[in-house]
Amino acid sequence: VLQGCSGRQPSGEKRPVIGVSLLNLSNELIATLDQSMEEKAKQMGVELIVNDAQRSAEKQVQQVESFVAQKVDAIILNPCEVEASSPAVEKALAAGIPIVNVNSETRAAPTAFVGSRDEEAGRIAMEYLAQRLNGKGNVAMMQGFLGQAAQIERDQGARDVLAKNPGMKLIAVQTAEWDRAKAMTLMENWNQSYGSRIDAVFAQNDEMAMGALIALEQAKRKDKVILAGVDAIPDALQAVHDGRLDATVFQDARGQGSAAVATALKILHKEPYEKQLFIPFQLVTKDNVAQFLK
Amino acid sequence: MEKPKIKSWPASLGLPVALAVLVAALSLARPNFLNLANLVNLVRQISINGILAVGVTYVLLTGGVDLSLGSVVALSGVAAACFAHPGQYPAIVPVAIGILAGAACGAANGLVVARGKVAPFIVTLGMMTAARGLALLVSGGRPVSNLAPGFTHIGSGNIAGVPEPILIFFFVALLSRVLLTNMRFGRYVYAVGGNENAALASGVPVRSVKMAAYTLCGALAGLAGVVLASRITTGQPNAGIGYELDAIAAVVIGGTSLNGGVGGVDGTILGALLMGVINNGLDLLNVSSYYQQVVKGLIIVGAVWLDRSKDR
Amino acid sequence: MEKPKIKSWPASLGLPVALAVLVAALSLARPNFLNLANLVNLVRQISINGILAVGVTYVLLTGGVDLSLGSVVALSGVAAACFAHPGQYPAIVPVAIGILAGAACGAANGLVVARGKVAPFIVTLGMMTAARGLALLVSGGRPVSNLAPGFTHIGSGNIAGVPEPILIFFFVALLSRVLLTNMRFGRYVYAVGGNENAALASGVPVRSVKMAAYTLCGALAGLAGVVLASRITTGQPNAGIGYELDAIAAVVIGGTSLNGGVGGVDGTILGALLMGVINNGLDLLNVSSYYQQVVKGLIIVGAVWLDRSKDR
Amino acid sequence: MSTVLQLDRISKSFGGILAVDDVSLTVQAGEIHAVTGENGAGKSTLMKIVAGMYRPDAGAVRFTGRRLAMIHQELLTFPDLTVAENICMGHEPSRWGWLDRPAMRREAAGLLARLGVSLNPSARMRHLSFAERQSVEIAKALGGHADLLIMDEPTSALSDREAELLFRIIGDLKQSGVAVIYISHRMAEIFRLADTITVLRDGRHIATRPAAELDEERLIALMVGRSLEPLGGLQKGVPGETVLEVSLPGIQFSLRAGEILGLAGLLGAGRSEAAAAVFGLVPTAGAHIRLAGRAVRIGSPAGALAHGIAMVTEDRKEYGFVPRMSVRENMTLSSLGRFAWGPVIRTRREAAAVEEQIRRFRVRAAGAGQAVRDLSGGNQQKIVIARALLTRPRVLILDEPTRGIDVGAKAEIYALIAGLAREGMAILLISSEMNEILSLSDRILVMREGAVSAELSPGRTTPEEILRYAMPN
Ligand SMILES: Nc1ncnc2c1ncn2[C@@H]1O[C@H](COP(=O)(O)OP(=O)(O)OP(=O)(O)O)[C@@H](O)[C@H]1O
Ligand SMILES: Nc1ncnc2c1ncn2[C@@H]1O[C@H](COP(=O)(O)OP(=O)(O)OP(=O)(O)O)[C@@H](O)[C@H]1O
Ligand SMILES: [Mg+2]
Ligand SMILES: [Mg+2]
Repeated sequence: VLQGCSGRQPSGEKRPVIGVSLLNLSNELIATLDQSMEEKAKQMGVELIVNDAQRSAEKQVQQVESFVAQKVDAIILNPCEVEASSPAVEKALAAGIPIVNVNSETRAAPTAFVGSRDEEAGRIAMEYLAQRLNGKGNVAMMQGFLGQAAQIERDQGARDVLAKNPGMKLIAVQTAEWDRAKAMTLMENWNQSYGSRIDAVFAQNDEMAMGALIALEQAKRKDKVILAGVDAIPDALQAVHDGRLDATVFQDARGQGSAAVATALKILHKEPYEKQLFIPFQLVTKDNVAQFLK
Repeated sequence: MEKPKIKSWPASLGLPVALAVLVAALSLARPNFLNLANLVNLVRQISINGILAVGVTYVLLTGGVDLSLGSVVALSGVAAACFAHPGQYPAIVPVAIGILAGAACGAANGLVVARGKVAPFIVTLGMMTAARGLALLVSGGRPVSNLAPGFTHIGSGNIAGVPEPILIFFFVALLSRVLLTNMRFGRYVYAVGGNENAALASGVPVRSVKMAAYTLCGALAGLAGVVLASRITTGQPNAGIGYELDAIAAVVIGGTSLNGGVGGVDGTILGALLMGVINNGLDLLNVSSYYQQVVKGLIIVGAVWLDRSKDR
Repeated sequence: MEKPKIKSWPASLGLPVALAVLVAALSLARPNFLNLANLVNLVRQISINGILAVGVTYVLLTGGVDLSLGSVVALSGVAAACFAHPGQYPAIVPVAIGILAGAACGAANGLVVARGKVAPFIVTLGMMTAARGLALLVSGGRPVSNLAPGFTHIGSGNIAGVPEPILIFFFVALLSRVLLTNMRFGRYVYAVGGNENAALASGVPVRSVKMAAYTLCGALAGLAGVVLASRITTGQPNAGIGYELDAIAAVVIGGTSLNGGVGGVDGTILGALLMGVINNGLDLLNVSSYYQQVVKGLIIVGAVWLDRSKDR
Repeated sequence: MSTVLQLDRISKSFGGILAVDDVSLTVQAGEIHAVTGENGAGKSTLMKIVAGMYRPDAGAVRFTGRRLAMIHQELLTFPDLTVAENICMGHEPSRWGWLDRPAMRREAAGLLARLGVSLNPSARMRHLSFAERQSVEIAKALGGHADLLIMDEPTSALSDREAELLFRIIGDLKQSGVAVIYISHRMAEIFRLADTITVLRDGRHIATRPAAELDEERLIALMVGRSLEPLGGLQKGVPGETVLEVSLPGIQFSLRAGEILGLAGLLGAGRSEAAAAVFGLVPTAGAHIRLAGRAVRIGSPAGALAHGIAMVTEDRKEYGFVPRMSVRENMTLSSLGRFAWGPVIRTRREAAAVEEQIRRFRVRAAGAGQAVRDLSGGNQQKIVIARALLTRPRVLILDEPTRGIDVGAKAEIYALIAGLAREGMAILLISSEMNEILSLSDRILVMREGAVSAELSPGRTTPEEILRYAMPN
């Protein structure tokens, strides 16, 4: 369990130590991110200290402070929040430790950034719905945990598209807190109050999309509603493949993870690196789902 | 004056009245609230919280508390799901495993509470963290999906037109009601919660009663985990967060005292119903999420306040 | 024979010993654990939980509970941040507003508990939901950022080399210790929690004492919210989730009974320290996140068990 | 003489039960006013109305003094605070809210010394025996400088020596103009202290007379509304073979079937502790117990009950009953096995047995469904005794069994105890009432400072001799 011992072993060449603070390891996407980083680190001979902030920006700041106190060589930060995680970045930079943000951004500029913009995910999903509805119809949106960066940005991206499509009406917006069971309950209640008036549903992540999907199927209304999620978790990909879910948006967590470790090492070895490496989101539908299913 | 200042709130008429008022208001605002479909919907939605709440009623009656419910739901859901892939075992196997996993967690809680005399708050808080960790370990942090239809049927199927989760909830509630009001064990539960020293001096096997209460509560949390996993067709390691507070709230709204010894399953059912009506109603009214939270908080406190002021 | 079966656990030697053992083990495993830098780090990390825990000590001593802490932290952080933009007001204004917002929530809790005689669990659960909704409403669901350096200095600055959050925590703890042990108000808090009827019969102003305890607790939650907002340089409407359980855990680990009347601030500080050492140590040891949760749960229960078995 | 308290047509009912019915009463400064009546007559309720803890349904309370203090029948203490903190609660010596601890300890020590009780003011209340806590409550009431002192059975657990000191203090208070309302079921005390006696029956005011106009017989007749058979000579059992042998550090005794062994001693002598050890309520090192010649290990009350040992504890509020449970549920709690078919309770059988006990003990309750916490103190005591008897024990330990029980019921309980002995039950009787010990016991053990100091025979001893062996030397 306790991986290795200290990074500063007397014998041999000293291995670089990278401190990693992750948003939340009980999130499937983050778990994938973690896995790819650990694989990459092993391959490159780097020691990783992985801390889980469990969605708390304060904890994340604490963890970076601990990394600074431990004098790690570099830090990879998977920020909880745009603003609230910024002090973590500033503290690392002030201590002269390079910091790479992965997956999402902070207000304070890190040494390098690897990831994507959640707004894009919201935009892609909503554009897909707009296209399927020919720009006309009633849409319901399931929000993530209110106030979290991913929720705010995916919300924004989706609303930008809606603003451009006056024929599309947002008739219901509620949070299901990223949770499948809550999404199912919410969809059941929407089925009751809106009945056949909902033409499309955008769930801000796939967990909620799966919940909504089950509720719609049980109400035998799935054929009348277009449903899209974000993240491309295996369940959702399978559902897209089976023709149950209409679309999801793929976020390349594996690519982000290994790129983050690689970038951090480049910085340490004073090699040239990209200050901002955007790994784009991709729309997944039945047409292209095969390439995402492993 | 022997009456303590914190009221005993026997299941009075206040809560049914508050519930009736709420239902009346909602059905005026939204005629489809009183649809049979929506009512079935509503009861199905509360069935998981209901099962948990009935379970934790035992623990609260003994004067304890169980904060580990939500995590136990996740752990047993994941454990069940691991054995519920198509073509593996008949559905009874994962169901039994889920319930057993929950019962094991509950028994561990009960052991430390009854033998170790550690405050139930701490014990079950520890279990809350530990069981969540175990759920993540067992599942590798990923949802366990691809479950056999025989298993997922539990959460989505009907028997004689009634959704199975509702039947399970009713069955659990009925059984618990009998256990608590007509059985020796029930008496002992009330005695332990009402005055532990007197129960001991009366020859009540206090430790075993506590063990049994926590184990039952855990087993029902396991059952709830199974129903949930089957309903959402996955074992989610991060399912059930905050469920313990919802369940305890339902019990306390229903008039069971956190100090133990007073209350029962009838109130718990009413409490769970009230919470379900609030959630369902606010969704139906499409109250904006932010206001929804404010309103929900106020209604819960208001309903209980009304209820309590009746018997003052 | 008058000795009841549930222990009163006075602040015994068990907890300091458990803490010492843990620290020794950690410093052997990781020499840099005992760095001055890491120790300062550790204490700064616990200061927010520490402030909350000291606050909720008052409430627990009266026999109540406060589940709204986390939401109040968010609400007061957001409220403070709204008045802390650069060039607006001197830093004292947002600080005062944050504390007042917290105190107002606490007073509302206290009012309903003391006057309405509703179970504190329900009242503060309602406030937990309502205050979270208010925080989202006030902030429009977005973090309130762009705060003046004068304000963010509180969370990140030092005075005489000591981080300000630590100083605030020590100040709060010291003041509360004096209030609870040397002042008449403190006696009354213990009296109300120890035997409410007896307190009433002895002429203790029970209602006012409860009001004061909840209001103080709320005000300290407001202060914690201010420190947090300043530390993370934003008012986060979804900050503080679960903080109430951590704070209550620290208090109960420290030997304060959930039934009221027993315990105090000394234990609370030890409890907060223990939790801080566990968190910091497990992170330093790089224990994988899933195991970390399991281990953390076990250590907390184990430490309390040890502590309690000392005085059996 | 000036009037301190005037009660004008007070009534109070609890959900249908009229506890106090149209009672008027006047108390003068410097008067000791005894209020008497059977269990459940409404004495405590009336006093709680005076103290402002209950609001009367009708009538008015006019209290013209400055401060009023009350010693409650069911003690109202703070178990986790110290003796000094308990005594000073509500009137702590302090300056601007800052406590003066040394002054608190001094005040407490002074008051306790006056009562002749040696207790450490810094001891936690939780660790004291019931009688010791009762003395602390008395000290607290005395410390408040009240001009009206209400004492609801203050001596129920005190032995004669402590009671005597209390009476002297009450005398002093009377001299300084304090009015005292005194409630007791001990006749001797009432006639020794009272200037005026008020009798309540079924919540109604029956009479108020100068004490000089009444004697014991007439008072009892007023209380019960009929004349009682004189207690007379109780017919006792014939001791059979030895049932119980107990060996504890400093204490050794045996008990035969049909025998009543009395355990006498002063406050804190360790009688209750010894009984609790036999019953398995406190794990005690060095306890050896033989039942009918066989060594047994008793680890818990459940174990003791399984061996046929039942006990009525001294502290009934803490160990005696579950307050919110009904009369029925409390009575059968120790013997549910007899009223159950497997795990299922046979409600009818249970109800029948309970009804029988209610009749036998003349429990004054709204019904078997009433919560025991709503009963009067004496009636609660009856429930506790009934609960022990329903287990049909071979050995019965009674620790202050008639605490708070009225004269009529007391006589009945004495007859009952004697009857149980005749049927062959072995009984260990702990009592602070000299009379009770002397008239019921076949043998008397006297305890002093945790050890047995003498074994006496009731026929050949005197209260003075018992006291001599009980006094610490
Ligand atoms: N809180 C209550 N709820 C219901 N009934 C009550 C309550 N308090 C007292 N009673 C009833 O009122 C009657 C009078 O009780 P009270 O305690 O005043 O009697 P008492 O004269 O003090 O008797 P004792 O000598 O046994 O102490 C009893 O029948 C009792 O059952
Ligand atoms: N749980 C306890 N912890 C510490 N001391 C105790 C405890 N219980 C009793 N004692 C002490 O033991 C001594 C014996 O008490 P016990 O109650 O047995 O006396 P007793 O002879 O029954 O007299 P009485 O009941 O009249 O006070 C007392 O001094 C008491 O303070
Ligand atoms: Mg009385
Ligand atoms: Mg005694």
